[in-house]
Amino acid sequence: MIPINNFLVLSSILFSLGIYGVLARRNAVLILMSVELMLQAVSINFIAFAVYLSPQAFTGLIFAVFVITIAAAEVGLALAIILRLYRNKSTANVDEADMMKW
Amino acid sequence: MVIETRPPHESDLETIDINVNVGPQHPATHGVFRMVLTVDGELVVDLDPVIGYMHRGNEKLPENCDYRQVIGYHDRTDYLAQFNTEHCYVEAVEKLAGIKPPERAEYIRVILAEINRIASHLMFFGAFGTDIGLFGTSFMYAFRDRETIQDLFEEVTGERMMYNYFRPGGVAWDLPDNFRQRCMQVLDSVERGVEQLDGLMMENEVVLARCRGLSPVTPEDAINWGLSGPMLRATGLAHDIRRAEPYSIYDRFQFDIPTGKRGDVYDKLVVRLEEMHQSARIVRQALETMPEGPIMAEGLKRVLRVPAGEVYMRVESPRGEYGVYLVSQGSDKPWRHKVRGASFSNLSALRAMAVGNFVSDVIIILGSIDIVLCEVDR
Amino acid sequence: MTYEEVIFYVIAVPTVVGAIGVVTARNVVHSALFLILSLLSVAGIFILLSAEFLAIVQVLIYGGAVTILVLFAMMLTRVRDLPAALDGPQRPFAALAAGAFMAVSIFSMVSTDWPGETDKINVISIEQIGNDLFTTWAVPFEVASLVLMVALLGAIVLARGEEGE
Amino acid sequence: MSLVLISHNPWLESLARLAIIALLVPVTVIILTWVERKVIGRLQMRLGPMRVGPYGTLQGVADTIKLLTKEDVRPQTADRWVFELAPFVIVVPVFMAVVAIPFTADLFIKNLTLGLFYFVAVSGLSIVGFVMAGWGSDNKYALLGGVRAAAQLISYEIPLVMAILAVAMLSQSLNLAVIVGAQEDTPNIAYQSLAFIIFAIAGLAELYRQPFDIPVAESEVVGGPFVEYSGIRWSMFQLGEFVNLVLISILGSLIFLGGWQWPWSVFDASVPVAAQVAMMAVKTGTFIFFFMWMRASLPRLRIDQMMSFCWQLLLPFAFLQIIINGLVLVYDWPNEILIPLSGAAAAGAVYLTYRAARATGVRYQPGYQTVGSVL
Repeated sequence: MIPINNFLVLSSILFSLGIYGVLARRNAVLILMSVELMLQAVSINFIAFAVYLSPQAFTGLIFAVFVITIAAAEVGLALAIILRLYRNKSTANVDEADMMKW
Repeated sequence: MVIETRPPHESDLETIDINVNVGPQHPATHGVFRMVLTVDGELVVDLDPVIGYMHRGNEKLPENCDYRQVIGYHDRTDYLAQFNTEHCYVEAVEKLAGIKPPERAEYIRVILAEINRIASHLMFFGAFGTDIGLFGTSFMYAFRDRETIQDLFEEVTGERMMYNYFRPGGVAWDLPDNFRQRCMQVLDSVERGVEQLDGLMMENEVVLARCRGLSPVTPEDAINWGLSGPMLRATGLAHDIRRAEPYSIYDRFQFDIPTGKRGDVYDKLVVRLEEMHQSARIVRQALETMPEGPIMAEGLKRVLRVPAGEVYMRVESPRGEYGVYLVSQGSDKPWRHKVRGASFSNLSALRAMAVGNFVSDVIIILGSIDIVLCEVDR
Repeated sequence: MTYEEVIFYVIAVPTVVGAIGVVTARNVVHSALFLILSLLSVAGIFILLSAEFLAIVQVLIYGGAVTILVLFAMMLTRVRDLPAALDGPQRPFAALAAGAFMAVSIFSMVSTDWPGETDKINVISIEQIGNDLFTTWAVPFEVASLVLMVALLGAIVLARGEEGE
Repeated sequence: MSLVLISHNPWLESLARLAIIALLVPVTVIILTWVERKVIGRLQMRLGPMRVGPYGTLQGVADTIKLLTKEDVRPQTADRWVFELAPFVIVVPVFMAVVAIPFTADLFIKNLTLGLFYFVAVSGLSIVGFVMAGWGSDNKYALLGGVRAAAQLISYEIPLVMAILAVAMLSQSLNLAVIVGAQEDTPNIAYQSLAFIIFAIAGLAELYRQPFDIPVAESEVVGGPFVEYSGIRWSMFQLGEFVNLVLISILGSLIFLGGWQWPWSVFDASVPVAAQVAMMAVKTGTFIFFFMWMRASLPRLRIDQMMSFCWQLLLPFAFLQIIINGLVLVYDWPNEILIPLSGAAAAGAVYLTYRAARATGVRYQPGYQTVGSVL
């Protein structure tokens, strides 16, 4: 039997890698990919808790469904924003998108 | 329903236009034509035609040849309409030398040239079907009939491609005995095949959707670009050298000049299809009235010396106006020998017709010009 | 180690390798391809958790979405971009932050005694999920679909640009 | 002929079933390449292959040997791993999809509860392979083809899934065996003619065959994503294409034509497995022949026509079918009412397509102006 900790550790590794990506990367598309990784980690956690801890309520599974839905919406919207950024600044580099910084 | 696209704006997405080399080794360029497309996604924003990969000196070499040797070069200039090009050259020489070919030879030339026009248009339909993505079906349909025509030509000339049959002053030898019957037979089967091709191509919904309204050409543009042949007639101008400036014995036959309305790719197909029927009509009339008699003008010398002078002779080849310009200085060789290739002039309009269309449309616009690369590069 | 655990590691290794690839690859397209590896392995993890439905959804949604990501990556970056441009100067701090988070979270997860923890995976059938989704969670479900639609409309409006621009 | 005979060890059994796929699939593909060349040859008034073996039957074997022994060339500037892995990314999902397909009532590899859903999800993965091949080859034709493939396959997956979903609604199951079982009296094609038409067209597009062979257009992008591949890697693309052809055909005959059930079940007699297999073969063969026939008789659409056809015609009609099904299910109307409703909608869709293709008028001037659409 697989202990629940295996899944939890895997998910925290994924989440940390996602954090690293979001912080270290400068390209907006890459940041988006890192956010996807973090969402995956969250999904794993939700499902693991649902099947191990509360088999009667299994709210985690439902939540994972919503996470995937929101992730799809997020990818579409974020890509549109990146496209917009690219049109205005001709770059996908978030460090250069600083027009609201002053 | 129409999807609007608009001219690119400064604030638009700055995608990088990429250059795509189509040809000289490409399935859709009908030989070794090369075009450098600048594409923005799928849209062609610029087109740079590159020709010359097939240049063999087909205009210069004949200047070192005897007048009768030149005929073979004309076979090779437009290798799909050999009789039409030979016809042009021998008429030019006859005009310059003042030779009057016998009646029967004129009939033989007209019959063979018109059947050759059918064969050439069949080849066009085959290749066009492949360009538009028909996976060879139109090719097989067209080639079935083209084969029967080539069999007929082989019986007459002993060759399947480089006929070398017309001569200044007549034709090389007489037709085989049962030619009239064989020819009728071939015409019947070919016209049946053309009907099938009509059904396969012209009423096909995808062909309609692709070709109708694609890259229309106005008559003014067509004249300015120097288009000729079906390309010109598709725009609505009924200009046919057989009618406008009758050569040989074309003034004796009844035939119509098919024209299009909008000058788009579909009209070009329609014009070519109808021209095949008209050619068959001319051949039938000629077969009816073909006289017996000699096939070579009397009193020609072994070495043909043409008096000094110049001549420009043009004929209606399947691709348009095929012209030969000859300057003679009285020797047995042409001093200057220049060819006006219809494909070359038609091809020069490619950029104007193609820019602003999709990549796949540019391919079929190129296909609709019906180029023969040997005639373009010469 | 039971053979289920072996399968877990067989799937977990590509997940982590893919994730590392995503955040370290020198090429945006490679990054996106690594993301596919990672996401598909996560689908495998879902199957191990006996959530087949979610695994299939994962493959279906991300199979398409990631392809679009790859396409965008191709469009928005010059093919031979300078590698340095992909990472910022804050890399060491990012590594530090991520490492710290990982240490804390792993430590807390391992040390916590989860209440109600069972030893085996409870299989939840798709009928149960469907019933629950459309009864207990009907309102969030509708809201989620509304969010999805609004987001897609917004994406279209954003990507198209203003009229006459 | 249940495969359980082998052993009750689940590992051995799975291995045996996988081995059967691994053997059966390439053999089917080899036969199909010969069949396709023969069928298209006959449609084009040719004989097709005649040299290798009687009536050219061994042509596929000869081709295979040639492809396997051919040099595997990789362009120097290609992205090595992406280029070399792309064929696998195309082939593996296709083989994974085979797992979910039942061939007769007892002959299957795994009877998945979510079989239909699984099939759709897994077969959508091969898009990634196309994009990888197109991008990794470092060739502009390949890049154009890869981008075209992505756009086309993603777009047509939606009407395809919608059509499949309509059937699933009617059968109240995603299990392929249950769906087939529900078609004892009448196959779904009668109730869902609109969905069937959409399925056939979208399937044609998913297989990128004429008139939707835009990603691999020979005369435009010279084979698209495959242009730089040779030898065994190229044959893997080919393998993927043909297995996909078989899969879509089998899926179509399962969910629309009644699979192994209809018309045997009408006579209410127990049917031997051989007859079931024969029934499936006939139905699948009909689909395959339809796809080949289209290939020989229709030219290629332009990319924007293909797109607007999908989004403006197929997708709304797919939704219409789902709405019709929903009404019938919610109000508990008899299923027979679906026959005229769906039929009328199908006739409407066909009429709209016909009219759109024949719409005349200048849509299109040289220069950067309007772009025509099929509608």
